[in-house]
Amino acid sequence: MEKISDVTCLFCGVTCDDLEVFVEGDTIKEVKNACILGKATFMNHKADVAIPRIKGKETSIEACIEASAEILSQSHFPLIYGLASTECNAQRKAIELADLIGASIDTTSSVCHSPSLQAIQTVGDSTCTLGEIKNRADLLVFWGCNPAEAHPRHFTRYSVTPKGYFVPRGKKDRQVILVDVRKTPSAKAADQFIQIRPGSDYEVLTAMRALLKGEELEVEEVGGVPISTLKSLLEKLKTCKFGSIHWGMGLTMSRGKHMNVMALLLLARDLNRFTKVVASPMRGHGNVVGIATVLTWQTGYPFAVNLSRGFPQYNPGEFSSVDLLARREADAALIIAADAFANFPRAAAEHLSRIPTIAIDAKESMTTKIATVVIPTAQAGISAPGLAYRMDHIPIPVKKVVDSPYPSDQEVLKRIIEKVRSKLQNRV
Amino acid sequence: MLKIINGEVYDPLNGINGGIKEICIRDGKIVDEVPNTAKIIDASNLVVMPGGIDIHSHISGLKVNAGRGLRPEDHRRMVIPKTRITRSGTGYTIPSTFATGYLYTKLGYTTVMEAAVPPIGARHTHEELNDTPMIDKGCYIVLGNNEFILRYLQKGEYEKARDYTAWLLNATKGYAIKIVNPGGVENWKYGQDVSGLDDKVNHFDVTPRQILTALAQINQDLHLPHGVHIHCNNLGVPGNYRTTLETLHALEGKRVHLTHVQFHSYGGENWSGFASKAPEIAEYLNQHPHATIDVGQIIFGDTTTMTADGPWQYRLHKISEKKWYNSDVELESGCGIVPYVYKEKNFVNAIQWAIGLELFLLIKNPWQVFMSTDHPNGGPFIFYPYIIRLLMDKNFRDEMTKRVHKRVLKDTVLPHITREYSLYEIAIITRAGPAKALGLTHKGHLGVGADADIVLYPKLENKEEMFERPVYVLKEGEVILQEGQILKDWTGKTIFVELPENKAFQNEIRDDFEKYYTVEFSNYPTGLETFARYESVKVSI
Amino acid sequence: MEINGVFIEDTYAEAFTMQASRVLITALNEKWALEAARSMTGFATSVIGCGGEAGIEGIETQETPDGRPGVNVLLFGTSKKNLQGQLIQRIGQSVMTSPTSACFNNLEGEEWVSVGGKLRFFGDGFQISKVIDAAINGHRERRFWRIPVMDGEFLVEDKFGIKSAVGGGNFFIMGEQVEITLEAAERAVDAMKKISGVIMPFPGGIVRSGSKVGSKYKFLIASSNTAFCPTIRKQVPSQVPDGVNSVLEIVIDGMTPEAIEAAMKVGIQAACIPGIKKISAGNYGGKLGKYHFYLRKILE
Amino acid sequence: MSQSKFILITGRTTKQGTTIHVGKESPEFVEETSTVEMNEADMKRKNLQDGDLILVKSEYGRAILKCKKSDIPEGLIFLAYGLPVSSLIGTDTQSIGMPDSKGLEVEIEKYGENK
Amino acid sequence: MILLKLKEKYDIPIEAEVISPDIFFDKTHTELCGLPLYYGNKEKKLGEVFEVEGEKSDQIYLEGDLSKIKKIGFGMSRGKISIKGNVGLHLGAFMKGGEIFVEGDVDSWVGAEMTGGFIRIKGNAGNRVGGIYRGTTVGMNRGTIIVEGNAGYEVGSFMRRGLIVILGNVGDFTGSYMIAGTIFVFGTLGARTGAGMRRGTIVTFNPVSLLPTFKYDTTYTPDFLRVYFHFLKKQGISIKEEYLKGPYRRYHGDISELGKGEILEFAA
Repeated sequence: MEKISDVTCLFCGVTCDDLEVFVEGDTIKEVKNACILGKATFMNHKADVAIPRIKGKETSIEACIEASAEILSQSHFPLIYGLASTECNAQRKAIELADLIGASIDTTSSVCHSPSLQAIQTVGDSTCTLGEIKNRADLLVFWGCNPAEAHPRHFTRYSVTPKGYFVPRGKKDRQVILVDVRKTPSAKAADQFIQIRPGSDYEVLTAMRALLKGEELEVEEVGGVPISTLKSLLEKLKTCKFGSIHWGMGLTMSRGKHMNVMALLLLARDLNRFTKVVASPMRGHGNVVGIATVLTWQTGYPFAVNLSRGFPQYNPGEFSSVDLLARREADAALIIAADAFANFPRAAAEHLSRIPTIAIDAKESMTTKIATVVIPTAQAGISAPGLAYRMDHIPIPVKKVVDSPYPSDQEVLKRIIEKVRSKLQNRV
Repeated sequence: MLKIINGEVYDPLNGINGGIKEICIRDGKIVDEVPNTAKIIDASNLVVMPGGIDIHSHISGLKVNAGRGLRPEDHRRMVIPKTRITRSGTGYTIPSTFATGYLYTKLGYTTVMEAAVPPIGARHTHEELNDTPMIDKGCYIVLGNNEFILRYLQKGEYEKARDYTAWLLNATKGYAIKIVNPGGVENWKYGQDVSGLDDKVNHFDVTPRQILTALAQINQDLHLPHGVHIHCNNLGVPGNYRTTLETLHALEGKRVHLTHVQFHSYGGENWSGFASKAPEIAEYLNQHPHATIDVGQIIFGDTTTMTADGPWQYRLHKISEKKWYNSDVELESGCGIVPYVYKEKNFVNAIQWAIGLELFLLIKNPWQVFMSTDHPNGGPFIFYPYIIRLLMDKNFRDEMTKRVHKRVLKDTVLPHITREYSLYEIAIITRAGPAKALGLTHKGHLGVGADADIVLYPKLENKEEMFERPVYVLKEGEVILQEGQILKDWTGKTIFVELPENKAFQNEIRDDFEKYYTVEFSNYPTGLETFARYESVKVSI
Repeated sequence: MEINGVFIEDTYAEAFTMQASRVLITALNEKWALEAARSMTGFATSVIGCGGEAGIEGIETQETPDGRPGVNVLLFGTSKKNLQGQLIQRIGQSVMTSPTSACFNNLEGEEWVSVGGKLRFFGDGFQISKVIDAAINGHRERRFWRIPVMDGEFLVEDKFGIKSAVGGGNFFIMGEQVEITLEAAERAVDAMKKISGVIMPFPGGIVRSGSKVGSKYKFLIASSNTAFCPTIRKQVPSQVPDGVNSVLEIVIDGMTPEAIEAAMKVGIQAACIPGIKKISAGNYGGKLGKYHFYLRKILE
Repeated sequence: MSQSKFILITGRTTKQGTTIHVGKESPEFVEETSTVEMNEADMKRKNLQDGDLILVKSEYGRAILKCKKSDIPEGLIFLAYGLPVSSLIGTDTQSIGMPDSKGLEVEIEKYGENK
Repeated sequence: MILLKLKEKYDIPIEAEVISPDIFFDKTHTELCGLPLYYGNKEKKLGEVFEVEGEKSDQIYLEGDLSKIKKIGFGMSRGKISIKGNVGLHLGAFMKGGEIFVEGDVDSWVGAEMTGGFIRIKGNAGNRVGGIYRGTTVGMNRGTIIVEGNAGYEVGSFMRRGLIVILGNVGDFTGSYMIAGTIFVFGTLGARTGAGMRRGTIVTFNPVSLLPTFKYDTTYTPDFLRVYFHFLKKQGISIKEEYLKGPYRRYHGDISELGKGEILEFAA
C-alpha cells in the first residue's frame, strides 16, 4: 500500500491539503485527516463512474469528442457551464473553448455565491486569507452558513479551534457567534446563537449599520431580534481586536440575495472605523473559486461571461445559466464537472433536454442522464493533477492519487478545441 | 536568421546614439553577423531600440486579479476582440492577462516586472503570467512585513533572515526583494500604520528602519541582480518627502531602487498645504548615485489603485468614498484596492502630475530614473507614449501645464524647466536603464549576445504617436507584431533568480510554518512544472 | 395732435436698456400669492435708490407649475449682476418668508442667473434639489430647490431667466389742478395694467417727483425734474405751460419696446380727460437711452 | 400565515454531502434529499408522524416527500439540496442569475389527504 | 423616417446596438441594410433580419416581436425610436438624448445608466428600469423614463439624477442606494424600498412597508410634487385630484447611509 501525503481535497472550498491517502493499484484504501465529506469523495471514487455514450449508446471517448466538437461548432448561442469540481488547467481550456466558439460561460457560482460576487463588485470587501483568521481572529461571526455540514474542517483548520500566533489558546481566545434562521449543527461550536426570521437578513444587517452610526431606531426588534441583542453584538464587534464575519447561502439565496451580502459587507466596512473587521464568503463547492479566478484573469469577469461577440461581456441575469435556459436561448450546452440538471430550477433544467447537451464528468449525474453526449473523465484531485483555489483565493496544487481509465477534463477539452478549430477553419 | 538594416539605432548600453547600424539575429540572440541568406528588414526611416522594459507594473497576482474582479464597470470601457491568432480580453485600467501581453507589445515593451507578490500568492502570479502572452516577465516578492523576517530581526538573527529570504525567493520563483511600507502593513492587520522609520511594529520589537537596512543588507549579501525594491512608508501623505529622504539616507551605500517616488515626494503638513518636493528628492539623487527610482507618473482620468499598502488604501477609500477592497495576506503582506479618478482641476492631482514630470526632468542622470505609472496606480501603462511626449516636447508640456489646476503654474518649478528628453535618453529610461538596474545583462541592449527583443518605431514628429505605433516588434528574433497587428501568439519566459539550496535551513522554518500557515509546507513552493517557459538567473552567494 | 382736446406734444420718451426677470409666485391661495408679490415689489420704484424696479405684472392666467394661484412679478435691474442680487434678496426676504409660497422663473431668458442655487444654503444642509428633465421636446432642464421652513417647504427655482428689456418709458400728464391730474393718471394706470409685459414701478403706478440726471450738488446723481415743477416755473427753463398747475408722470418698465408702446398708448388715451391740458414725455436729448418712444407715433 | 403555508429552507447536510458520492440515484441520497424536516408542533397540527408522506407545493412545482421531526422553528421546513428542491423552485432570478432557492413559500398537505 | 419590420421571430438573441438614430441618420438604404447585427455568435445584416424602408433619418419605426432583440437605441443621443411590439434587453441603455416610445413590453435594463433622453413604455418593463450594470456605483444620471405598466426589481438603483415614473407595480429594492433623483410609483411597491438611499425621493400612493432605517417626519403636501404632477399631466398621464391635494407622509432615510433621502407616502 502506497501512502501519498499532503493530498488536496477538492470537495469544498476549505481545500484541505493535508490529506494522507493510501492506495493500492488504482484503488483508494484509506484516507486520513479528511472530514466525512472528503473521505466520502475519495472512498467512493469508483462508484457510479460515467460511461462514454452518444444518445444513450455507449461508444468511444474519441467518438464522443468528435460529436461534441460537431455540436459546438454548429451552435449559435452555446452555453458552457459548471467547472466547479475540476482543476484550473481544465478551466483554462474551457474558457479557451468558449472564446473559440463564442459561447456563454458560466459557473456553479451562478447558483451559489454569485450574489456575493456581485455585492463585492458593488462595494468591495474587507477580507483576508484564512491564515489571518487563524492567527488573529478573536471574534467570529457565522451568518447564514453552516460550516459544520458544508465546510466541516473550517472550524478546526482556520477559524474556531486552531491555535494562532496572536490567539495562542485557540478556542479559548475566541468568541463565536452564529446567526441563522434555524439552529443548525454549527450552533454547537458557537458561544451565542442568534435566530432571525427567514428573509429578514437585510433588515437586521442594515439596522445594525444604522445603530453603529449612533442612530436610534423606532422599533423594538428587527427580524425577530431585539434591538438590545443587536447592540450587544455590535459592541462585541467594535471592541474585538480582529473580528471575522463569514457568510453563506443563507444570505445569497434568500430574498434580497446580493443586497443582503452588500449590507453585510458595508457593515464590516463600517466596523473598520472602530477595529479590524473582515468579512469572507464561505465559498466552494469544489474549486469554484478556481474557475472564478481563472475566468477573471482571462476575461475580467468571474462568471456569466458571454463571448459570442468575440470579446467578453458580463451580465448576470442575462448570461447566467438559469436565465439563458429559462429564456430558452441557449442552443447547445456543455456541462463540465457539475450537475446542472439536478441543481437548476426544473423549468430551466428542462431546456437542457431540449437542446444538444454534452456532459463531461467523472460521475453519472442527473445531467448525464439527459445529455446527448456523455464524456467520462478522470476526476480532478483524485485521478488528475492540477491547481485549485481555496475559498480565500489561495492557490493549492492538486495531486493525482490513482489512475483512471479516462483522460482528464483538461485533455478532453484540449481535444475538443483542436477538433472545433479545424472544423471552423474548414468552414471558413 | 534576420538582419535589420538602415535603422537609426538607439542602444545606450552600447553607447550608440542614433547611428545607422545593422543588427544581426540568430537563434533569438543578437550576433555579429548572419549569412547573406538571412531575411532582411529594411528599417529606413525607422528608429531601432531594444524592447521596452517595465521595471514596475502590477499586471498579475492576487491583488491584480482581485482588482479585475472588483471592476466590471472598468472592463466595459475597453474590449479586445479575439483574432485568428489572439485571444479576446477586456480592461482599461486592469487588462485581462492576454490583453496585458498584447497591449504591452503594441507599445514595443518586451519585458515587464510584476512589482509586488506576496509569497503565498506567487503560484497564482505565475499561473496568471503563463496566460500573459508575448512578454517576458518576472516578479518581486514582498518581504517588508513578512512575519518570519520580523521575528528573526526581533531576535537579532540576521543570518536566519538572510537564509529565509534565499529559501523564499527559490520557493516563490521571485526575481527580487520588494518592500512595501515596512512595518505599516503588519500594523494594518490590527487597523494601524507606522508614521516613520522609527515607529515600533506591533508585537515585533523592530522598526521600519531595521527592516529596511536588514533587507538591503540581505539583498547585498545574496548578490541579487536587482537592488532592494522599496515602496517607502507614508505613501501619499503630505510631507512624506522627509520619510523618503530618510529612507535613502538610511540605505546609503546599498543598492536600492525606490519605486513610484512621485507618491513619496510630497510637502506640506496637510492636504491644503500639499506641495511638490520633487526638487529636494531630485537633488538628493543627483548627489547619490547608489539609488535608482521609477516615477509613478499620474495620468488624468479613471484608474484603479492597488497596493500591498493596506493602510494607505483605507485612507484613500475614506477620501474618495469609492468602493474598497482589502485583503490581508497571512504572515506576509496585505492588499488594498480603490478605484480613483485623477482630475486636472483638482489641485492635489495636478500637483501630483507635476511632481512626476519634475522628477523625470530634474534628475540629471537618466540612468537613475525610469518610466512608470506604477500601473495602474498612477494610470494605465498604455499612456507611456503620452508621458514620453511630455518629456520630449516642451510646448506640449506647457500646453498641458496651462490646462491643469493653476497651482501648478504658481507653486511648482515645472513651468520653468526647459529640458527636453532626447530619443537616447528615452531609450535609457524605458529600456537600458531598467535592464541595468535589474541586472538583466542580456536585455535592454542590442549588443552581441543580447536577447533579440527589438522594436522599430516610425520616425514621427509627434512622439506620442511615434511610441504608440511600433512598426515591428521582435521577440527573440521573431516578428511578433507588424504595423499594429499581432502576428504570433508568443509565449514569453518567466525570469527568476535561483539561489543555492540550503536543505538544513528548511527544517529550521518548517515548525513555525506548520504552526501558523494554513497550507502544507510541501504545497507552498512553486515548482518548475508550473512554468510554460522560464529562465533562471543563477546567483552564487 | 389732440385727443379729447388734450394736446399731445411732439416729443418722445427716452428709455434705456435694463435687465428684466419675471418671477411667478404661487401660494395656497391668491391672497397669499399677492401678499408675497406686494412685499417683493415693495420699495422698488427706482434703481436710483431701491436697487431694482419691480411691480406686479398680474395674476397668472395659465396653469402654474404647481397648479396653485400665482402672481407674476417683473423685476428690473441695471445689470445681470444687479438683477441677480435683487432676485436673491427680494425672493429671499419677501417670498421665502411668506406662508405657503413657492417661486418659479417665468421667463425664457437670454441668460440665466442662479437664484435658488444661492438661496438653498438657507436650508443649512437639508435643502433638496429636484430636476425636471427636459430632454423632452428639447425643453430646458429645470432645477428646483426645496428648503425646509417652518410651515413645510419653500420651493424655489434654481435659475431665473433674464433678458434685456426697457426701463424708463414715461409720459407726463399735465392738468389744471392736482385732483384732476391724479384722476387722469389713475385712469391711465388702470388701463395700462391690462397690458402684459409692463410694470409701473412707482406708488400706484404714478410718480410725482420726476427726476433729471445730475444736480448742483456733487454728491447727488439725480435731482428733481425742475423743468416740470409748476412752483418754480419762472425760475428755471420750464416746460410747464400756462394753466397747468400739476404734473404727474407715469414711468413704465417693459419686457419689450412694443409692450411699452402698447401701454403708453392705452395710458395716454385714458388720461385725456377734461381738465388735462397736455401730455408730454421726458427725454435727455437722446443721449441716455437707445429707445425713443414718440408720443404721436404711438398714438397714430 | 395560513395553516398550510410554510417557509422552505434548503441547504446542505452532511448526509447529503456524503451520499452524493455513492450516486445521485442511490437510495441513501434519494432518501436524504426527499425528507423534509419539520417542527414537532407543526407536525402535530398537520396530524403528521415521522415518515409520513406529504405533498409539498410551491408556485412552481410540487414534490411528494417524507417528513421528519427536528428542532427547526415552527413555520419553517428544511429540505436538503437535490432533485425535489429543484422541482419546487422557480426560474426568476431578478436579473442576477440566482433563483429564489431559500425562503420560498410552500404549502404542505398530508399526501393523499385531499384526494 | 426609417421603418424596420422584423422578418421572423428568433429564439437566439440578437444584439442590435446599430439600431440608433446616431448611426442611421446619414445612412443610405443600402448602407442601412448592410449594418451588422449579432445573432448569437454569428454576424447578420440588418437587411437580413428586417425589412428596411427609408433612409437617412433619425426617426426610426420598428415593428414586430422584438423580444429577442437587444440594445436598441443603445447610447443614442438624438432622434426618435418608436416601437410597436415587445422589445428585448437593454433598450436605451446608456442613452444620452432623444426619445424612445414603445407600444409593448420591454425586458430588463431599459434606460440603464442613461444620462439623458426620454423613454416611454406603454406596457410592462423588466428589472432594473433606469438601473445599473454590475459594478457601477453611479447609475442613471438625468433623463426620464415612464413605464405605464409594471416594472421589476431595483428600479432606479444607484440613480444619481433623473425621473422614473411607474404607473403599475414594482418589485423589491426600488430606489436602492440611490444618490439622488425622483421615482414615482403609482402601483404597489415590493420590499425594501429605498434601501441604502443617500438622497433622492420616492413617491408612492399605496401604503408601503418600510425598512427600520426610515423614520417618520411629518404629514404635508410638498409643492414640488405638484410641479411633477403638472409635468406628468402634460405627458398625458392622468393624476387623481386627491393626489394633487395630498397630504403625504414623509419618511427620511436610509439612516444606515447618509439618510437624506425621503419616501413620500400618500396619506389620505
